[in-house]
Amino acid sequence: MPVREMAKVVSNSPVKPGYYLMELDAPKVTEEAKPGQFVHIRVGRTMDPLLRRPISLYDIDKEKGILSLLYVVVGRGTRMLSEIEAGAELDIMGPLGNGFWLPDRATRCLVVGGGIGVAPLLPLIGMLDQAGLEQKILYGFRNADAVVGIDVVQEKGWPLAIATDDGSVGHRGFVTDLVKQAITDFKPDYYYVCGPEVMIRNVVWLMKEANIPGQVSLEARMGCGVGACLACTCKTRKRTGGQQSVTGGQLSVAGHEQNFDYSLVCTHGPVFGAGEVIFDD
Amino acid sequence: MPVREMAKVVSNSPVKPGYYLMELDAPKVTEEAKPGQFVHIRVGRTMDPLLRRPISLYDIDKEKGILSLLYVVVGRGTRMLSEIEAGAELDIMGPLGNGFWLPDRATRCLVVGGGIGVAPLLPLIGMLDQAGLEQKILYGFRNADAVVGIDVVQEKGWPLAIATDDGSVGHRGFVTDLVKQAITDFKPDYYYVCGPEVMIRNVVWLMKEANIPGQVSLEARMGCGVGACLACTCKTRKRTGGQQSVTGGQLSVAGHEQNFDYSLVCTHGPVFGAGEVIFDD
Amino acid sequence: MTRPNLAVNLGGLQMKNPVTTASGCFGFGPEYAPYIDLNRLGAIVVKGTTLEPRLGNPGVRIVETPAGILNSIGLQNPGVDHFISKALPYLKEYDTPVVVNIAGNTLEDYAELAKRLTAANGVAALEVNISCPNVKKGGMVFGTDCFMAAEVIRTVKQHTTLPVIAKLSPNVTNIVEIAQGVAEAGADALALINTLLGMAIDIHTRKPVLGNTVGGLSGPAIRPVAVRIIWQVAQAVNLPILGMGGIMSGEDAIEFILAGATAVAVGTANFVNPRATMDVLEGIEQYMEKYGVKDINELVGAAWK
Amino acid sequence: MTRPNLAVNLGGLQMKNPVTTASGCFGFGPEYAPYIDLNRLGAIVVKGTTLEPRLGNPGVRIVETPAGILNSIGLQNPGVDHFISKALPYLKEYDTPVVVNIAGNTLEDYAELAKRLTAANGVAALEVNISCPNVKKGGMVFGTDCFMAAEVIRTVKQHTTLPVIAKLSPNVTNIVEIAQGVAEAGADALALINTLLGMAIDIHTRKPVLGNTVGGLSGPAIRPVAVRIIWQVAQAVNLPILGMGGIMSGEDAIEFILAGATAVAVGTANFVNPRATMDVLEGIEQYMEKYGVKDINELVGAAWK
Ligand SMILES: Cc1cc2nc3c(=O)[nH]c(=O)nc-3n(C[C@H](O)[C@H](O)[C@H](O)COP(=O)(O)OP(=O)(O)OC[C@H]3O[C@@H](n4cnc5c(N)ncnc54)[C@H](O)[C@@H]3O)c2cc1C
Ligand SMILES: Cc1cc2nc3c(=O)[nH]c(=O)nc-3n(C[C@H](O)[C@H](O)[C@H](O)COP(=O)(O)OP(=O)(O)OC[C@H]3O[C@@H](n4cnc5c(N)ncnc54)[C@H](O)[C@@H]3O)c2cc1C
Ligand SMILES: Cc1cc2nc3c(=O)[nH]c(=O)nc-3n(C[C@H](O)[C@H](O)[C@H](O)COP(=O)(O)O)c2cc1C
Ligand SMILES: Cc1cc2nc3c(=O)[nH]c(=O)nc-3n(C[C@H](O)[C@H](O)[C@H](O)COP(=O)(O)O)c2cc1C
Ligand code: FES
Ligand code: FES
Repeated sequence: MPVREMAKVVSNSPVKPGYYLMELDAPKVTEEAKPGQFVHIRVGRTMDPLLRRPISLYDIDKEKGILSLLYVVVGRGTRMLSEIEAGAELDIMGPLGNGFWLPDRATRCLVVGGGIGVAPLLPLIGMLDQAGLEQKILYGFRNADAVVGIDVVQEKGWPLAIATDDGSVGHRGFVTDLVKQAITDFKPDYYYVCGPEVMIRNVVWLMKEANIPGQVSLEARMGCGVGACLACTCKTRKRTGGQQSVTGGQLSVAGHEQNFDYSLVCTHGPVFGAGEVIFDD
Repeated sequence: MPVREMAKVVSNSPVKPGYYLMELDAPKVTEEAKPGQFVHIRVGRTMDPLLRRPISLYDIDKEKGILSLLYVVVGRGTRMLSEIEAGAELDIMGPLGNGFWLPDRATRCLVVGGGIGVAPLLPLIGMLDQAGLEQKILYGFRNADAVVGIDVVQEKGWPLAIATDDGSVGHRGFVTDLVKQAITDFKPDYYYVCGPEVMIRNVVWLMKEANIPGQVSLEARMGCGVGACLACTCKTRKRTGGQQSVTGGQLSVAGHEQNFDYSLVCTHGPVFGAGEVIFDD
Repeated sequence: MTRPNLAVNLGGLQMKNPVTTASGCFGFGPEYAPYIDLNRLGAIVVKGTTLEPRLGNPGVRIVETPAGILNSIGLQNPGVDHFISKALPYLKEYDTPVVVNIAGNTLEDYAELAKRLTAANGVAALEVNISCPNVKKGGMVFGTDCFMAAEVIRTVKQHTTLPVIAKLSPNVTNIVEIAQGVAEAGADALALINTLLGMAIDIHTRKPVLGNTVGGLSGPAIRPVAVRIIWQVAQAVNLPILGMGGIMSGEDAIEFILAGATAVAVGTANFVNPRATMDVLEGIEQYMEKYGVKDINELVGAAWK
Repeated sequence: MTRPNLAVNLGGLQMKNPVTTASGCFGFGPEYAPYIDLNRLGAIVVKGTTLEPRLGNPGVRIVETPAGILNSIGLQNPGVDHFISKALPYLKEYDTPVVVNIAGNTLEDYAELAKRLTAANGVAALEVNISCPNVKKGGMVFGTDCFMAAEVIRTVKQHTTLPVIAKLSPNVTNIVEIAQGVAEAGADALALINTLLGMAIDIHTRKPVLGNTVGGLSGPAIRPVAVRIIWQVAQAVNLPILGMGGIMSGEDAIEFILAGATAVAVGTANFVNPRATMDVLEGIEQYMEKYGVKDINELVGAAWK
């Protein structure tokens, strides 16, 4: 069950300009945390900014009860977060969302990330590794300055290839180039993807062409983070028959005439089966 | 001319629980600052809280360009102010208001303060001292825990008497008791008073009885601090004839039928001739 | 000392304390069960419910504004039958009355909703939403027209034995008039206020941020408007009021009660603080203790009484 | 590169840039002269002016609310004659058009104000306040009634040759209707929005905080409401709009312009930041530069055009 916890900020420092790594002493949230889940953070104490900010779990240290977050400053909420000093208390809710799940039958997983979207993939990679699955990791970034979240991957020697738009690191071009190649070379039978929506969409399209199932982790503007406000929707294929029970945290909408549902990124997701999501063009 | 300055916080620490002394490196504001003036402070950076907070000048070090403020935490604005750390930048406007002026002819001044209202009196006392005027200082506080702003006064050996409601320091009772006594003993021919409104009113009444002129420093809820919003009014006797010119910062209201004006605490004050102010009961 | 009385009667709805949830801000209840004990709420007001399931509005549905949020959810909900069969059984487990917020496109919709929910076992009251700014048909159109507002309430009253709370729109010139209209039509209580109509434009895309263009403004930003409306209506109309609009703390709730609210609903605050309802309740208790208030009802409208 | 064009024409009022001051938030000008160069403003709109001097409201006149303020100044001002003889000569020294905000109790008041200010040398336009929530007579009563609003504007137009800007109240059900009414009556431009009606209660004294009980809510809290109103009115009424309500930055101003405002006024922001008008102006310039906008007029209503 998710909780609200006053976490202690253990550290909060830039890993490169604009990108921060924050470590939180949050034993309660950590205890139940799974790869792909997120915390919902109150970055200030006054009425402005009002809403919490969702940030994925970048590392989950169950032994020490420490969570790590990797985030980029894009607006004033993340800026305020970056200004919080070690020793301060941070009001977080979590772990939220469903998280990644292991594939039923697959053995060779492609893990694709773009930009800050690589953050939730680190614990996933660890999970896949532990489950003994083969994996290949493909990350795309704008340029060398935007390359983040690869240290641990490299340390552990997990197989990683990088693409940057300008070629300043790794392959010059999009990560989808690497994906195409991996489909032939690596022959994955499953995949995971997280990153900018357009990248996710392209990867999903390529994998669908290749008939490979997988999971996508989405973002949406959030209010509550717990399924109560119905703000964080994404379009999903209409489920036939069964409804999620109310005690599961939310009701999905069935019985209407459209051929899609609005699912909630905060509780039905952020991770969805790749086949479930409908991407509008 | 008042300015807006990004002042550097030199220090900001409690002098006793709930009471803080803040030193600001603010050369521009300090340059023109006079006793009785105030600065208008932005305590946060977001839209909540929105308004600035007015705080009097407790010490003006023209040589070093350093201003000191003495303040008590009463709400969230002052709480936020108290949490600002040395080294931070603080957005201030000042010096604002008219400040105390020297009496025309008087030679023996009674200086009366109550609670945190003693803050603006310290630079006044210095000014009176320098002008070679006799003075007697009477401060009233709730109890020993609320006694502040006396260190410098004591250091300099200026004649100070204290009253506390519970007698934990000095005279047991109100500062007005000391005022009554001083009227007979010290025989002041002028006075200055700052503190809670009810105290000011009682002091003004006593002095009026004794036919002694003086000045009062008032508080009011402020918006702009510069005479633009007309929020910070107090009732004053209607001025006959001449109006303040518009370039003086504001227009007073004449020609109406009531026998009083609303004057602005921020620019006509905060210091008023005691005879000008009308206290409602 | 005997414990002070917190129980209030909101037009026939008995509440053990004056704190409830604002419709649409608390899901159907279970969403906040990990954070608070739902048994401690004075009542639970659930998300706006319609006859048929509704998908809600497309695109971005929420945007943060200074001390507030704009939402354009558009009444996404699984429909009344699903509510009765799936959500209600869960809620009945709690010792807390369930208030269902209902919205329709037509008078017939409201009539049918009232019928089905009255027949269902476990609904304590109906909150009639004639003020939703986020739907094209019905919604606010009913709420800004005095005659129509009264018609909706009259219709609902004809089809239910439950207490009927009329939830009004603040986006009107004269809310007192509308409150009087629904009072005459038989409303048992008033819910004030729904969201203010607002919008935000993304200066980079140069398009409205919300998928539905306009949305409802809620949160602390609107509190002064809510307090003013409750103050005005409470003095003019002899009906108990469920007050809401930016309540974040017990002190805010006391402000609403002093203005004339018999009970308060916590909405947007839940998103900020999942324990907001409990913090509000405890804050009310602390205030009563501090000032020796023995019965919360003494404070209702005390700022003008 | 040639400098982008910032000049706008607000219904006959020529402004060198779209940034002006909101009435009542900038005194008569000199108050902010220590902080900014008044010559750089597109126009100066001064405090609401009445025929006779007014004392304004008693008691507390301002209270801070979440991301906003409530004020109940009540049109304290020295009267139009004093304005003309004392304030206007000072303002004429600047290379910035002066707009006088006028308020009356009666149609005759408005007529007389228009006459005297038109005769006075140095007034560039009249902003007609039919929306002040802080006075008993006139004020908002005019602004919430479509017929009366139009009457006031018609009267002013009959007595002046200056551009007439009608300043409307947001506290109405249908602002488009009122905007259309004043447009037909001859208004040259619209000013949107005046403050929202709000109030605050002191929970310790259990009395309203403001001496006048209710007050006008301004500041960033109301920005979403202002943007929505401008968006609605701009599309329905063919008059240039002076937009205001919570503008704190150039980005906020751009939002208003995209919604349909030809010029913007900075109000409450001055209290927070005495250089707010200049920051807004510079922010607009930066935005234009970033996106290569050559003429600010291209952005007016660009979110819906
Ligand atoms: C499930 C989830 C996990 C995320 N994990 C990470 C992470 O690990 N690292 C990271 O750097 N970022 C992550 N994000 C994105 C992050 O939440 C936004 O960058 C952040 O909320 C922006 O806030 P701001 O105040 O700085 O920006 P502003 O643009 O000022 O924010 C304004 C509003 O928009 C919302 N918003 C803005 N951008 C986004 C976005 N991309 N997604 C959702 N809401 C947004 C904000 O929450 C806020 O309500 C995640 C988002 C989601 C939904
Ligand atoms: C000219 C002047 C000089 C002052 N000098 C000092 C000083 O030297 N030391 C000191 O401790 N205090 C001083 N004060 C009082 C100080 O400004 C208030 O205590 C402070 O603004 C309270 O802010 P808050 O957010 O903590 O309280 P809150 O009660 O949360 O404030 C809410 C609002 O009320 C206003 N407000 C609250 N109390 C007062 C008050 N007493 N006077 C005016 N506005 C108030 C605030 O500015 C704010 O807008 C002075 C006030 C004035 C007008
Ligand atoms: C996300 C969201 C959804 C809402 N849904 C509904 C609804 O379905 N029915 C309704 O009557 N009011 C709805 N409201 C309005 C709230 O119940 C409440 O009246 C309003 O938000 C003001 O209270 P607050 O400021 O505490 O949120 C909704 C508000 C929000 C923020
Ligand atoms: C202290 C104060 C005084 C005001 N006085 C007037 C006035 O005299 N005439 C008028 O038309 N509007 C007056 N207004 C309204 C403003 O001009 C403006 O419409 C409103 O505050 C919204 O803009 P803002 O949020 O930028 O302040 C006043 C507002 C404030 C805050
Ligand atoms: S954020 Fe509220 S439902 Fe997802
Ligand atoms: S605070 Fe604005 S006039 Fe004094």
